[in-house]
Amino acid sequence: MSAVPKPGYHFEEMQSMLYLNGVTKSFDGFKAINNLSLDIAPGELRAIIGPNGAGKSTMMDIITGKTRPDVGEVRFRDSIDLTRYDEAEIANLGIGRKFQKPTVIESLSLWDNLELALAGNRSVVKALFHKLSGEQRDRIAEVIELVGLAKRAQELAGNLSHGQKQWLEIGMLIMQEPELLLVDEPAAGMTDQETMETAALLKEINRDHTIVVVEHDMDFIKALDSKVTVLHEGSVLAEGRLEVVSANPRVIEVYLGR
Amino acid sequence: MSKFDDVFKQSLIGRLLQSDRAGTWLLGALLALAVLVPFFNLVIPADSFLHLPTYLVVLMGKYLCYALLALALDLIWGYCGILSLGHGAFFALGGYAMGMHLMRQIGDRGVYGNAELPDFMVFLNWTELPWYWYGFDNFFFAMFMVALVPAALAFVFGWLAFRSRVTGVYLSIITQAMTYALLLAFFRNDMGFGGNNGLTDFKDILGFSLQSDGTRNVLFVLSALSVAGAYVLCRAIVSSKYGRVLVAIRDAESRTRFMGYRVEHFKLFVFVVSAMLAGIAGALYVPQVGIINPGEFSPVNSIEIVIWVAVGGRGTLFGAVIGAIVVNYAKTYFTGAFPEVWLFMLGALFVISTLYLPKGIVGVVNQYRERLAVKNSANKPQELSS
Amino acid sequence: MDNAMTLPRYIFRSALIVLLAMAALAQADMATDSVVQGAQIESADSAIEASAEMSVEEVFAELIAARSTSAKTDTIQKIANSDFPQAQTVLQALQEGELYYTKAKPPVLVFAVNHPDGYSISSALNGEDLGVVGLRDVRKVSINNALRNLLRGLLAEMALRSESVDVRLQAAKNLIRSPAEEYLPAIEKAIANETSDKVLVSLRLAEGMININSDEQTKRLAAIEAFSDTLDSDVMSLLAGMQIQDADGNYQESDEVVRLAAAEVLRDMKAQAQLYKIVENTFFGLSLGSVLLLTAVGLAITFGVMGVINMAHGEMMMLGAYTTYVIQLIMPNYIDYSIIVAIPAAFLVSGLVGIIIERGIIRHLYGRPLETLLATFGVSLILQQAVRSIFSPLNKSVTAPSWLSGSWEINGALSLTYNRLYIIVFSLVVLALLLFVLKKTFVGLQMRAVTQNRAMANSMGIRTGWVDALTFGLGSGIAGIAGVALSQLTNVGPNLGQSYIIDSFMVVVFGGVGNLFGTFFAAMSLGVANKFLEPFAGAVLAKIFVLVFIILFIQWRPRGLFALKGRFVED
Amino acid sequence: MESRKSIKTFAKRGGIALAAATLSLSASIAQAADTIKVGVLHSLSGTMAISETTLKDTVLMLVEEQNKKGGVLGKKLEPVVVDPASNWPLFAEKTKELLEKEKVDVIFGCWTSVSRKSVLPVIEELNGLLFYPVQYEGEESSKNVFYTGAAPNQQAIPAVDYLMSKDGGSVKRWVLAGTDYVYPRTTNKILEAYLKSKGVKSSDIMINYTPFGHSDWQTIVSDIKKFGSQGKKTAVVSTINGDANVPFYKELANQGISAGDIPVVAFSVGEEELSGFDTAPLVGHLAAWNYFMSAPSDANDAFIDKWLEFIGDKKRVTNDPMEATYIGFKMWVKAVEKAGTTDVDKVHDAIIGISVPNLTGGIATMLPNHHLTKPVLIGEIQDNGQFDIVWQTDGAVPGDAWTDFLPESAKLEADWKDPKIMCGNYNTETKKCSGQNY
Repeated sequence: MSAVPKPGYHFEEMQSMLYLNGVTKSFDGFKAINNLSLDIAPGELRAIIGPNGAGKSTMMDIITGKTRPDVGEVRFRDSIDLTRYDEAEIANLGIGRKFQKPTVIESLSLWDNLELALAGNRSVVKALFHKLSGEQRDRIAEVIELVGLAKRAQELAGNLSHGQKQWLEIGMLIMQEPELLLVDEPAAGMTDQETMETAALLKEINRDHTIVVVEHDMDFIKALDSKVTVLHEGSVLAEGRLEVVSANPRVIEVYLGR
Repeated sequence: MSKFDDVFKQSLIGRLLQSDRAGTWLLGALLALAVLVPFFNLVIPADSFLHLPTYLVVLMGKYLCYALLALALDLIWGYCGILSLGHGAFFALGGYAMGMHLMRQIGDRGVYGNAELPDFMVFLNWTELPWYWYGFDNFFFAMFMVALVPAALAFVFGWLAFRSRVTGVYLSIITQAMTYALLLAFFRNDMGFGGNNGLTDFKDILGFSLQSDGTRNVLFVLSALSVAGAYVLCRAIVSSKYGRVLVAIRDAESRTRFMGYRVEHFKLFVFVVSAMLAGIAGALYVPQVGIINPGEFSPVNSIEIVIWVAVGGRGTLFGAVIGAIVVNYAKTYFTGAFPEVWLFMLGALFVISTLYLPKGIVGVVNQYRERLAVKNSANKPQELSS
Repeated sequence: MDNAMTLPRYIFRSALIVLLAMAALAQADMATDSVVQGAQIESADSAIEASAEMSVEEVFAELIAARSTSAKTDTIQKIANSDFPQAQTVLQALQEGELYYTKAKPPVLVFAVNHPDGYSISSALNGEDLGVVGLRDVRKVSINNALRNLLRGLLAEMALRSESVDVRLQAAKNLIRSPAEEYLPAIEKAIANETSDKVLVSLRLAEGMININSDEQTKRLAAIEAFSDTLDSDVMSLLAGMQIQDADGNYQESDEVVRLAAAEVLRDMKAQAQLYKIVENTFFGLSLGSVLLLTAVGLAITFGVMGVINMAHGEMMMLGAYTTYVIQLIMPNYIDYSIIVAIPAAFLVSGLVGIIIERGIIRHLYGRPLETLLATFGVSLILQQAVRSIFSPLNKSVTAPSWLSGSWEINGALSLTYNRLYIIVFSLVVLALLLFVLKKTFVGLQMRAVTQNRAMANSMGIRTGWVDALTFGLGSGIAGIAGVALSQLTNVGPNLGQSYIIDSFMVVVFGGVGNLFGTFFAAMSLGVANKFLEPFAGAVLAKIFVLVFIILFIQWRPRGLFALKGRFVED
Repeated sequence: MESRKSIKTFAKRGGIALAAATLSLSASIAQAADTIKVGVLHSLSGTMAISETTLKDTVLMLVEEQNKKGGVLGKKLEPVVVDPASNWPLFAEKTKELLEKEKVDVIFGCWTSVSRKSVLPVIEELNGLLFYPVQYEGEESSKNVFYTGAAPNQQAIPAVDYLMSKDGGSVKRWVLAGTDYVYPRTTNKILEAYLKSKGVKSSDIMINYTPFGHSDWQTIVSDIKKFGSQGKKTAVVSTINGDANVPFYKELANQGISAGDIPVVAFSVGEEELSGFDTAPLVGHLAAWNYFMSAPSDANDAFIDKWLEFIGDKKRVTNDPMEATYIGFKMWVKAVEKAGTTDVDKVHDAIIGISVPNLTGGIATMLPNHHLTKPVLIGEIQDNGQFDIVWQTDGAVPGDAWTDFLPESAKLEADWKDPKIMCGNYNTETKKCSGQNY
């Protein structure tokens, strides 16, 4: 595991939770990310929108260590250079990621899914002789309540509906107790009603987590009522409150216009 | 009574088997065999029709070794999604370690009466024992090597492969390359492992003649107990949190990474454990069949192991054991009964089982049991509590 | 795939062109039009004084009676030196093992050629047809290698008078290999009025091979002089022989001057030979590579493109090989063309079987690649047993068409065998065709569409099921074609597939699954690597090294040589 | 309630399993029959099926013929065919099955040395009887095995003698090419020692080993070509096994090496293998066997006719291992009749010294070392897939279990008749048998 000490939430000493500067990544000549800069303040809830291929997922990949940028710096909590770590380390540093298409461990029960996500030592030996403590149980119960799946705790995750999987995955993120959550299109394939519930859920979580949400769904963004960044062709096109951004002619042209 | 009963229930095995009917069956059967087979073979007089001929003892012993091997594979394939097409290599290495010990046991009773060198070295004009044969005259060293050699290979191989995230077919194919390379290497007489003939003409182990029925039965019992032990071990592993991490890796590897688990470490550990089990299986196998040769490395053998597991039912442990025994029994029976056309039947068996029993034999049984359960639950629900 | 392709395509094209050129050259070299000789030699004055005191019948009787090698030797000499009209044909027949004698009393010398129910025989005296006899009704006039060499010389001497340049050339070459004093006059006469330079060179060598043993130093030095511009292995062998020292240090060649002269010539012969050795090795490597390519390219479709771990791939090749065998059975009199017919036939047979397998089994297993492994493994067992039951477990003999046998002698040190040459070209042609089908045809388009996004393709109204079957059929069919090529190199038997399946998988994986150019480069590089390792490491170790190399390479490039790049790979 | 249940079910299930096991086992017990059972242990599938299937048919033919004559000791012979599937451990398993379950009185089987080696412990423990019909590397003589194929001194050494002779082309330089397994290794060791004893310099011997089924011979053949062009007559002694031969000869032909230039004498290429070749380019290459289909003898003609009729295919051929099987079978029948029983020990004592006519017009005698006396024939390959016998030893050569050309085994001798020795590996120096029971 990484040597970096796990901090409490001393937001005030920290300028930015996540800081991207001049990041570029290209695949076979095609620039997925082009000189992208982004600054997420501690405790912030940030929505990122942009048409397909704007580089949203690639950005996520870079932050979580799945992809290395060609150039540019990616800093976590001011000091930590994320490009030097891999997924597992970054996760342990306190960055949780929810995938675009919900990925839960289908052949395990909801409870097990959450238990695996439960923050704590990730070593092989610990896993072999692991026993749940009382408060850990409570914690799991609490979260499963939070995502509203308590009744189905013992069912296989595979049996959940699309939307429920999304929630379970969010629940798993919370179990990891990250400081920063990257949430990729949580509302995809949800009914309007589910979408609203999800928005509420995220705002709830935002109380003590920093969150970056990527989403197309405008109603959802509205519901979040947060600062919005518009990506286009791998770089920031506009940034600000939704109403401001949506007034921006370029934005309208490349995105909202469609 | 009930006091002892509680003790049993508290014991690790008891706890493990609570939720594992099949496991209880299996262990019961294995222990029963461990008692009965020697009884029917040694105690019952040879002329009685209840007498169990020795060749069947050996045959069943062999099946159990295969069962152990299948168990080892199911642990990594069924629960961690690592499809090794080279598991025969670990089996063979364990076998060779044991074979080398048995070879040294022959001592000066070889045809050339050379105390130092095995016969095949003598008539190929080897003058002295190669260094890697040192120590194998010591039983405990040899047993140590039985587990260590496969483990070491698995560690190096796994460390490389998992670190650089070689997965899926790529992994399968390079495991195949591994066993193929070893096959070619062991075929070379210059390697000093007896080339194509391998190691054979074994005499005795720890002073007991390998030909005697007594030794045969002991080996059989050992095999049965090893399978039982291995089963309990694997069950313990897969029902721990670690086991669930394995499943997580199998179902959603990158998710598991993003949860902060060092996937490569988890894979490596289980891979090494599995290799050790395979090695032990090989070590038990050799004294019972009386020969170990490079043929065991052949990729086809490794593929067959996969087939045993698939036929039995992947990811159930129990199924691996069933599959190994069923397929090998089928093989023994067909090759005897229909020598001309048995390959048709075996081939058909594989095709059909993949098409119609995707979950293997165990899967079918479970479906049947579920249907039964549903029916029962209608009239007497309390039965289900067990 | 496309963006990683431009360079490979360029190299591949140029390689193809070069090889085609080589092949063309080979052809040209073979078909030298025969220069008709100016001065015809009338047989009368060339014929050496015949030992006319014996009649043909007597000599033939003597030949039949002769048992020991020496006895046979001088009877043969008699025939050769006689002016019997039959002399040449009889010796020819003897050389080719077609000279038999009947069990009748007295036995009759006959020519016998194979026939379904034994031999059809004709009199050696007057060539009259004596009908067909059983296998054991006639006995062969047996000869051994010593006699074969003698006959080669005698016949060559006669052949020197032939009209055709090729025949004369062959004769001269044969004389080089079995030199003997008594041919000298004939050779010198031939040199005197030979018109073709190629023949002349060989004749001079032949002359040299004889003169080298004369007792006049000048002649011998002249001979060595004649050797200076050849790399002929027999000449080298002879010169090397001179240099050999016996136990107490004196050389085989007593004459110091001659020996040194020989040593000189030998030295730069060897130097050149070294050079050609490298060329040869590369050729060997490429040809091994092309075999790998052929065996792998079909798998690159079924496994690489469709993701079916196709353990029955080897058996598809086996079917192709057996098809070749069957075709030859059907058209025994047109062996030379049978291969041409076999190629499409094999493609159809294997392709059809492939389609059946796909429709019957694999169709139900998409998305479960590992299950396909088990099912196809079962299929491979069934197919093996099937051919075993139909054709018996014995290997079948597939005759090599004449245009595929022999080798293209560039010079004494370097000669490229035709079958290898053709297989290299053939493998490249197959690859090219395959690429054309996949890239340029509508079917190919559909295939790629389906393999890349099944759902999308489906919604666009492509009949995915049909396309799957076709794709698998294509892959299998190509495996069948590979089988035709293999039938020219190795056993046609039930185990044929087994021995190639693993290598094929290695090649595909090494090259990068789903990328035909990867397969191409993997095959060629592995082939060449193997061949350059072999001289030092030996065949077995070389193979092991290559395998280990692949394992390590995959660590470095987990998706092979030409992995599909981009973020879509992961998903 | 729960707690009691667990152990109960445990016991209960154990019990049931126990019962099931008992039944399944006691079911499979064989009962004796009033026929004489003949076990046939040849691979019918896998890599060795190519060679071994024929021998299975041969045994079946001989059994059928014997039964027409009224069987042996008034009993009919009953063949029991099993398929060890070219899988060596399976050979041991099947032997156990034949001896313990089927209770056969004799086994004809095995081809490869390794299969014989894996059968050996079993057949000795259960005191069975195996007739092994294939030429092999020697260095063995088991009480329970009779070796009706050639020992090295009955094949390799005479072949070399021939090549050294004037008729053979007085060869001075030798390539010993073989597949890398025990038979070629041993044979080549023996030949190397023998050649050196004949004054051949080691610089004139090239030894090369290749893996099983080696298919790419380009490099090796071109090396042979180079080795052959050093001014001395060169020959290749090939112990290349089965599948590797076709590509080897094809490569020879394609690189223009004719029998005239560098003859190849093979010990594993017989009529059967040739039937899988395109023989045209091989004409003149040699093979050394103790039998050729072309051998001019009435016994042979009769045998061939019987075979062709039995197999119902005019194109099939006969070969040396078939003759060895034939001799072995005849000897066993004769011995059983002499002993008046199929009891292994009695048959064993009876069979030593028994003579039966072989198919090449000579007599084969079973020696006390369980090997045969055999003539050695050198044949040249003909374009019709037959061999033309160009040389043969005058009289039969006695098979030697322990070669005299390897220091360690020169000391040993096998004698199962002489009561003072009565073992397979009597050390003439220490004057005793080694611990090995064979």
